[in-house]
Amino acid sequence: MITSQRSIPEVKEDTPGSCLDERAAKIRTFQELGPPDLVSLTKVLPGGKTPELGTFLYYTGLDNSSSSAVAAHLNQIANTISQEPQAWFGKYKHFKVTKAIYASYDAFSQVDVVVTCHLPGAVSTYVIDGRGEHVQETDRIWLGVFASSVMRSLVTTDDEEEQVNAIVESRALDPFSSPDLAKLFLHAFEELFYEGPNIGCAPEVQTASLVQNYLVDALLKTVELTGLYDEALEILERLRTKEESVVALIVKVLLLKDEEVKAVKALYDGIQKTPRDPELLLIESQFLIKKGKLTLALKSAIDAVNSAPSEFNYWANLSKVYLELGDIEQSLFTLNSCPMAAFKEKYHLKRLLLAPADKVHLPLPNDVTLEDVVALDTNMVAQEHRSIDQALANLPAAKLKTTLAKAYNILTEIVHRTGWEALLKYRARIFVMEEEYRSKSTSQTNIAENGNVNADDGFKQKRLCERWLDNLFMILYDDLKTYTMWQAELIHFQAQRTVYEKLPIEWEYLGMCAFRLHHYKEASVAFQNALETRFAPVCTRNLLKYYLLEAQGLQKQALHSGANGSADQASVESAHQIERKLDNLDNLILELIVKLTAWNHRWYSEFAPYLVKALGTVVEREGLVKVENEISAGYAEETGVAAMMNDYFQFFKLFNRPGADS
Amino acid sequence: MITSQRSIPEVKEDTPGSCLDERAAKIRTFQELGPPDLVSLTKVLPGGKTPELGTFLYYTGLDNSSSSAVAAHLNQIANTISQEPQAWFGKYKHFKVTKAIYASYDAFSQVDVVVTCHLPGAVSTYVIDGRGEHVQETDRIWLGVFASSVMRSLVTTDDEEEQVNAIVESRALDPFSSPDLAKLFLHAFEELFYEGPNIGCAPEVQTASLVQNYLVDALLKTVELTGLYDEALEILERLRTKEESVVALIVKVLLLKDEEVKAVKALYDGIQKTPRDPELLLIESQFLIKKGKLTLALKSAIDAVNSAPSEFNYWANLSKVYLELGDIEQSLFTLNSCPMAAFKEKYHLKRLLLAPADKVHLPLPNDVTLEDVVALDTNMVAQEHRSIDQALANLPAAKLKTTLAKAYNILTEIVHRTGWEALLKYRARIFVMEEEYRSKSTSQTNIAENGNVNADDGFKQKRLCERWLDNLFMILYDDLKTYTMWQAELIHFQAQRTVYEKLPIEWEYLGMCAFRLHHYKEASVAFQNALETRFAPVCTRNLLKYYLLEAQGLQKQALHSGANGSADQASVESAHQIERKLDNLDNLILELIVKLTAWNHRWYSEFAPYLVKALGTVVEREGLVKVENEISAGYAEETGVAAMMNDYFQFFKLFNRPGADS
Amino acid sequence: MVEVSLTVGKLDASLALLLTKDHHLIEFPTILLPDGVNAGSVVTIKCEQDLEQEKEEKRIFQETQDKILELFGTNEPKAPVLKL
Amino acid sequence: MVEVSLTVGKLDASLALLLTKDHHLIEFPTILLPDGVNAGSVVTIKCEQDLEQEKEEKRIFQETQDKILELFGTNEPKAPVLKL
Repeated sequence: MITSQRSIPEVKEDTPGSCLDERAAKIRTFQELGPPDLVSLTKVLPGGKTPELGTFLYYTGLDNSSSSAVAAHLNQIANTISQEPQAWFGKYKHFKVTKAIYASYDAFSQVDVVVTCHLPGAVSTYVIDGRGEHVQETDRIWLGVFASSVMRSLVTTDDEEEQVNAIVESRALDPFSSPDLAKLFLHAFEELFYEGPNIGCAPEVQTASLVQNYLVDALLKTVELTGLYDEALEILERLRTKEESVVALIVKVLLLKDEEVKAVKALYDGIQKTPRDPELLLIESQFLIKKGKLTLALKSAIDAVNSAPSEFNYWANLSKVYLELGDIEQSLFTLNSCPMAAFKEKYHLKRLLLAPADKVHLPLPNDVTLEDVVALDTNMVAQEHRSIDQALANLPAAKLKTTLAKAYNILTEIVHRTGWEALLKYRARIFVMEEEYRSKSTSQTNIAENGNVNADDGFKQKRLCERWLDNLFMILYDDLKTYTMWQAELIHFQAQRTVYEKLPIEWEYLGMCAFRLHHYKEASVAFQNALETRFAPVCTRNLLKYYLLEAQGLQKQALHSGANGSADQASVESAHQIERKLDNLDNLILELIVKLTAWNHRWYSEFAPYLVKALGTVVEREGLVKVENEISAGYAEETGVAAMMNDYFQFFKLFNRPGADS
Repeated sequence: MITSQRSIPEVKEDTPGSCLDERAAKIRTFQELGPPDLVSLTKVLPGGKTPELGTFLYYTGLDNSSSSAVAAHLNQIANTISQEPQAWFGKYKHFKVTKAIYASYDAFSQVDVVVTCHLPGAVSTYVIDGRGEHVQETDRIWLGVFASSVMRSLVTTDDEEEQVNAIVESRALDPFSSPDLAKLFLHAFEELFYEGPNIGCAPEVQTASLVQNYLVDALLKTVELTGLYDEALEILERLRTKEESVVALIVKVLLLKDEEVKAVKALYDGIQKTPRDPELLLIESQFLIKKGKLTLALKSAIDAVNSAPSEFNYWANLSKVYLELGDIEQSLFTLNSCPMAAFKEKYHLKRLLLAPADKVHLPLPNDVTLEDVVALDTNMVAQEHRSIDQALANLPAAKLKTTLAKAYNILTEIVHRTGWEALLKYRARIFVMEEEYRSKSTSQTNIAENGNVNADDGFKQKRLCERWLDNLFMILYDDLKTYTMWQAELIHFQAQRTVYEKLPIEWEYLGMCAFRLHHYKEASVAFQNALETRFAPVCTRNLLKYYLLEAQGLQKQALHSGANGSADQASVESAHQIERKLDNLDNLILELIVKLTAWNHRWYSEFAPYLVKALGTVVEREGLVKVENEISAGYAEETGVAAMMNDYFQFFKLFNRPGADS
Repeated sequence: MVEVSLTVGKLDASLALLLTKDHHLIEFPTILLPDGVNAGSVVTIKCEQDLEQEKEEKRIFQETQDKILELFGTNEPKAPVLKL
Repeated sequence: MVEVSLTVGKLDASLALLLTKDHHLIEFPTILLPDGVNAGSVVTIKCEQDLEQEKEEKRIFQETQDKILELFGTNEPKAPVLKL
């Protein structure tokens, strides 16, 4: 979208430019990828009576590949504000922006790159380190700050968590506004490859390695979004000549590219060279699960765990394979063995400076007017929230993070297959609970230390249930209770032919609860119920997830019936049916993507990888032309939706993605 | 001392009596022994114009063995305040106390016992539990609340920590104002024995047991203070018939009673019955160390560790034995194996309610006027504090607690014998540091997981130095640097014949640093230097510790030369010399005790077990009559010192302690 | 081969604490202790590299990898006729 | 006697992580592993109760206790003349 005054949030400063001093003072405390980029503006009211005004805002995805690229954007912002009176805390003010400064953190060299634009006037750049000292500006630093910026943009804009609005005074732009920028990032990856482990890694990874870190995560996401498979593979093959473990990344890219045979060959080759590379064994295991070769998948899963027994991911995978095999006991045992990363947090963007409510300027963009999305009143939502049962609002499972969330997901898959009663029996049979353990051991202390007692065998065979897993059982109980009561009430109301009414926020919590318990259909009903009353971002996002899963399933079915080869009447019929269903789903998906994009746009965010991916699947199935037509037909021009969606369509065209390749 | 208006601190309430509501609301959050006792007063100004005024203060050691005992004290307080105008925030007010309420926590039943006195009027009692509900008053609860109160008094008034003034709005009375009360506590011990482990234990004990908990700690302290050995032994023998582990307590009491032969027999007997009782083995080991039988002590120490390998105390003792044996490597190894209680805190008295500075009435008692003690200006001390080198004021070793403090003490003993350079060499030889470990293991990951590398043997023999021990090495370095620089400066000044001047607070920190490093003589010089300028409680307390150690040493020497049996001129001479030295020391000790007692008295505290014990050693050596005479001769009557010390003298007489037994 | 004598210090639900003569503390799964062992017992642990088993496992490992390659790493879907 | 086969999962400064066939994870002091063992090696651990050693240790224990009693638990200080 075109940058307008209404797409620029700002925070007023007490002292103009103090945000930069505060930022500089904190450089040494920056962790992992550091804070989002900062733009500081100095505004004056012509006439010269009033003093200068300082404001700032944050950025992700701004093209900072060179000082001129940065200067261009700063100029654009300055012009946008200067060109007409700005609605400013209830009045219109005709500001002139006299200075715009941009600061961005290079996590590799641990320095800030600062670009200053005087308006009118010169552009200057300096680099500052954690001790506040100026450092020589180098190509390496420019590459590092560019890569850091792309990583911040890609690593944090995930669909897994409630990230939108985390920092409202912030703009999120598309970091790959041209293929050259995506290719530049691939180049940066190659150059900075050996420094990747220093920047940090996902919290479930205990020790960052050359193939497990945020730089690698950003590379894979880039490749997935842009489809620059061959460019990436060329670089990875070069790196592999020096570092064999890179083969894991090659395999991952080949799988993204859907080159299964090549991927399996590379996997084989890599494992021949490094039989105990746990990452290769994990990929192999996951591939085999997908192919339904569970016994083989188990072998690889065990080998992965045996090769890196202190990493969470390999244990979690082993637990899943056992579950797929129907071996609940071993699944629980191995789940219990998962090493937890109790204290690590996922990297996320943090506010660097205070933003008191009365100093924040949050304009409402008016170029996209999707009624129900824009009308969502956060005060009303907050009030709704306060009015409901707090037990529902505070289900502990919703707050689980990182390894605990992943372990919980496995546990819910287990209970989904066994049911609660059976799960409790399994638990009692194989685990000693912490309590039991303690009471047993205290009561035995005196006797046992006399050497008179032999631990009875039943007790001995059991394992101690880790405290966190014990806790997950309790959390699971809360979720199940909520879900079961809801379903029971529903049946009761249906029997009585009464309408089962809930507030949207209640449907949201019930839906999330059902989603966690893998009752996707029921979850989707709850989300739809909520959305009938008002827009709700969480419901929309999760309903989108559900539709995407459904579409995936249908596509598999279609492939199957197509691959069947037989063209008899029944299968043609069914193929036709599937196609109709998919068409219908794609329309629903498109509608949700439009709403979420409009919501993000309202909060100054123009880039969300998960929406690009979701839209990509529709474009691939339906073709870009058809999708474009549907959007223009479905939304009147004055809503601005077509213009808004055009940014994404451009992305597909620029990168020649399937469905857009003409 | 007689209770006077000036010995009662008070805190004004906004709403009279609200302190009791707040306390009741918090009962369920009370931990271990709970908060100190609370007394709430309602005061009115006759004339009836002004509204009622509510105040409160805390207590320890108040006789709460019955509601009438409590009522007697409440009456006394009320009368003291009512009988003459009270100096009250700058004015004199002739209050009448119309109501006095006392609340005390029974940690055994987890209830509060509340006694209300209307003045004039009736006394009533109720018992309230954590849910705010009234509970039937029983003998068991009265016994429990009495025992809890005695325990709070004994467990917290230790000489190890800066306890005085922790809660200034608090009075500390002698819990054993009559032998009957001490005997009642022994009775309570027997009745409540099996509940001891529920009340908590010292933080260095991982699992509370029947012989390791605060109730047992309080029993042993009671016996040590009162000399009620035989009464305690009778009870313990009865308990032993049901619970063999009690023999450890019997041995401890016998050793307190100086019945070594009986103690060793009981020890032997107990170990025959329970060869793996770690507590018995520890006592045995410590006894053998004292007797210089180090090889035997090592055997018992190892057996103790092997019997309870997850308890700190046994490992710490083993480390000490190795040190005594000169085996530094094993001493460090076993120190490194000590399980740390990182999160447990020692029980201490906590404020239950806010006490804003402008609502606190802290009168200055004027019945004891020891000039320099009373004159100590806390503002001046605070200013002194701010003016000095903050590195000295914040030496991290001073802040170590519980197991870390104890481990540090062993480490300082080690360095005291080896010196820093040699210690570093030992460390490098036997430990892999965390850093080294990590860098080794990351660099090896890829190779090792290929299975190509064999860990080199040197590396393999070493053990990983625990992070906390690594940290203690750094803390030790800070202490040693401080100490060494001080001593070097001192020599430099002496060479230049200049006076080495420091502020009292600096001497205090230097003294504490030297004390931690076992340079007692140097520490004592620093403390004396500080005390030449002004009174300083910490210096006085630690100087007292030093003198007591000195006296102990001299007494041992005297015993030795006496036991020699030969009456030749030289040894008579030396015995005479020792006696003169001891006499001199006793005078110094007495002087310090007087000062500390006066300081405590100024802060409304009339009971400190460590002062009773210290004074007891002097009384035993010199006889009570002589000590009493020295006090009356040394301090003019109008100072009130004789009256103040008389409380302690009465204690010795009441309990017929050695030196007071006529 | 390494052979070491250990004292059982503590014996709990799933873990035993064993101590060597020179005070190495080893957490050991109770399940791997022989029956009849109590706190205070002395056990001997012999640890030996099993080269035979290593070879066998390597063989199975290689076999599995080959099978996976055969199943999914050949360009043509495996046609049964080719097997003759 | 218990005999179990374990795979060496990870081998660090002082600790090795060993895994049983049924995924018991055992922290084992590296020092107790035979030379030449690496990550990926298979080892056999045999665990046996040593009743002989237990008896011997009990004997020494008893002897020590008796000696301590003799030294400090008799009323009369031990006079050497009595030893004849």
